[in-house]
Amino acid sequence: MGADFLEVSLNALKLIFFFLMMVQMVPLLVWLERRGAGFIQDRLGPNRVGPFGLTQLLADAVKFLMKEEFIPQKAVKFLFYGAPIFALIPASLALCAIPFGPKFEIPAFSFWGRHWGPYEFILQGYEVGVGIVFILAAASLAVYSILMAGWGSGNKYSLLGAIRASSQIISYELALGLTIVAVVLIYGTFSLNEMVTLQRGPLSFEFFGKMVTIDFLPNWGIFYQPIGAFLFLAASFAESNRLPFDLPEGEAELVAGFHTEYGGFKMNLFFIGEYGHMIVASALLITFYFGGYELPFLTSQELLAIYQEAFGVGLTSSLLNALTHFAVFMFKIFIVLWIFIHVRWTLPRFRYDQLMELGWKTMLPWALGNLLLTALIYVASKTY
Amino acid sequence: MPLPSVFFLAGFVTLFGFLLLFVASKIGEVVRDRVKSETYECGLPVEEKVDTKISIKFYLTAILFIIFDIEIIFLYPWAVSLKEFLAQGLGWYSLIGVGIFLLIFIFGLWWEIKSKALDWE
Amino acid sequence: MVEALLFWFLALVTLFGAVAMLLVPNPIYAAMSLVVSMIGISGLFAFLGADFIAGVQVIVYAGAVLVLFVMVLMLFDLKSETQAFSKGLLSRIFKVASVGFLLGGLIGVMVLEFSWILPVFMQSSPQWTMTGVKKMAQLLFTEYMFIFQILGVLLLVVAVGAVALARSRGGTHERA
Amino acid sequence: MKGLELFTTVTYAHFLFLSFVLFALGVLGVLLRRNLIVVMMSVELMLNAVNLTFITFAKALNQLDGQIFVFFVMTIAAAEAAVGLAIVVAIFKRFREVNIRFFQFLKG
Repeated sequence: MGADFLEVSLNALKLIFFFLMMVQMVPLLVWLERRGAGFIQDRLGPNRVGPFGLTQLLADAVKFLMKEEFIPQKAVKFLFYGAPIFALIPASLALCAIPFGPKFEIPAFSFWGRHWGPYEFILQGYEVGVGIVFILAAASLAVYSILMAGWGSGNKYSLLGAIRASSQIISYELALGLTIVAVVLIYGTFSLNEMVTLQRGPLSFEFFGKMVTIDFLPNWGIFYQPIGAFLFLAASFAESNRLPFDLPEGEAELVAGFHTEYGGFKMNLFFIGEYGHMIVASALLITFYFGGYELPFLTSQELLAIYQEAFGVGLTSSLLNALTHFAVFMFKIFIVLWIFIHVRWTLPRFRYDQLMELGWKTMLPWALGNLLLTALIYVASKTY
Repeated sequence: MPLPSVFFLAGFVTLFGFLLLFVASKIGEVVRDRVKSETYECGLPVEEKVDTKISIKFYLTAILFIIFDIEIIFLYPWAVSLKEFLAQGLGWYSLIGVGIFLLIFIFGLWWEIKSKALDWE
Repeated sequence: MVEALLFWFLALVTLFGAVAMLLVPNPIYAAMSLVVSMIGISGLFAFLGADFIAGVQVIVYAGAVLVLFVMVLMLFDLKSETQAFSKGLLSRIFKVASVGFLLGGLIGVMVLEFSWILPVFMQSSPQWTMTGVKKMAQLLFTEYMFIFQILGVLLLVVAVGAVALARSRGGTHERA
Repeated sequence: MKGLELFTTVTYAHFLFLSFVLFALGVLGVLLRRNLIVVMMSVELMLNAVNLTFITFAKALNQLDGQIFVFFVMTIAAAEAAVGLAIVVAIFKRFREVNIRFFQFLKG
């Protein structure tokens, strides 16, 4: 985690910061979702508590805390309490492996009669060499919290909802995996940081021995993988159990799916996990297809040079650079999250057989075709 | 892989969730009630069934998922090193090799669709 | 020192999962403890510098195979088992003793062969692992290409066979 | 600190020892448990112990063949789990339980 005490503790604080950021984004998203629903359905949404109803979130949190803690008779206590806690882990582990900004440097300084060497921090929980594989591995653990909740509640609706949810998640994981293979093929790396680096500058690629450069477009993945980007978005809707794929909690059939028996803060933890998956999915979409934290026409090095001209070389400029890119990344994420919300209030829910058919008979073949096409064009254009 | 960081984060998250649940359980007032702690059945009396029948389809889906998942995972090392294969002049060779593998994959998928193993009625 | 701590932590997690799987009567809990063990083993793989394999370990075992186990167990609804362990004190002692004998033999061989007692250091630089994956791919798609193809055929056969088996005539569930 | 060296330095022997213990636990699971699914899980544990040995030797000998073999072993293990569980479900449908007692019905 680091060479000396300061680095270790700063890295630990960074991890905690990213986790708490995810937790804090959830009430904001809930507010956005409710206001958005109001906007889409031509009504007001929460607007009483505080300006624009923003402090509604605080009131909700307090309400969740004050709720009675109860456990149904039939529930298995360990699993019933373990599931909501475990629901937080996959999303937060995955989120911390996504780069939120470029490196920033703290130059060497002396303090307390000790010399503290120069540090280099990256705006990311931890840098994983095989980033995508790590994220896929962390995300594949999400099924367990659902199964634990469904089984631990001792309720047949919960169990049915859990089995539906896990079936759905694993079905769409295939299409997701195949689109990610195509992404990996384009970039030739597993590391998300390298992917972001590769998307810098204007769109330019080697096509049958000629270098093609298009100046008015950024070098983003979406121009290489348009079908893949769409498939990825659709599959991530299903992975995070959002409408139109929220069959696990189809009220008409299953009450509330695997969290039928949950209430109060336990429910809230599930909520955080679910929204966390949404955030991870949008961050991944941005990183794969929309240039990550980079600005479209200004690379992070150029921006750093501009800052260094204004503020001189040192901590200020590199920190400002990192924070600017952090803000850019968050802005991009919020656009994608708005798509999630907009789709939720626009499209109706599928039927379960339609859902599975879409996953296996439409998305999987399309993802396969996309991969084959990508590989063929790639190899052909590089050899001839 | 930065294992210490990963485990630190996992530990912190677990602790965070546990503490929140603990605090919530201390703050909220508790009124015990026999009916309240019954299994939720939309207000109807709880009906005990010997076994809840779950369609065999779910389990078939999981089996097929395992098989296709493995096949997809085999593609990752190839995809990541396609550039190196191209640099060595092995581009078409590796593409054809993987293409045969993918053809077997597609044949399997086609068979599953044709044999109605993936149909939900 | 940190490495040693990490190793012992991972080893304890893995062993805890394995022992719990062996001793817990409820099969669902056994499957969950095996998940813990798998995650521990994947951590050990990462410790040994095989990051990609570690990820695949979690994706395949914890994310796919054991999900299937847990789902099937839920399908059966085996809340508690009447008899989790095999009967007969004498045969049990005999079984444990023979396994102990096997383990003792293995360790004895290892202790006699001193050359493996070399310190191992954790590989954490991302560069090493990326090239590791690429080197592995080089081997896999040249030297082991045939095995790779054969595995594709095997998986096809398994897919067909599993579907056929799942649809075979049975008692409780209707024919699909 | 001389006596504590076993705990403070990690050697390849540690990994091999751990994998032996895991393998032995898997064998014990196969021998002692009666639930077919738990028996299969024990087999998975044994395969994993072997995988750990493979990775250890791959690192010790600085050869990647071991990692590739782990890949293959994982594939075989997944295939085995898929078919094995299909058989277990078939047994469950027939006998309403998944106990190794089932084997007594296999006598001709």
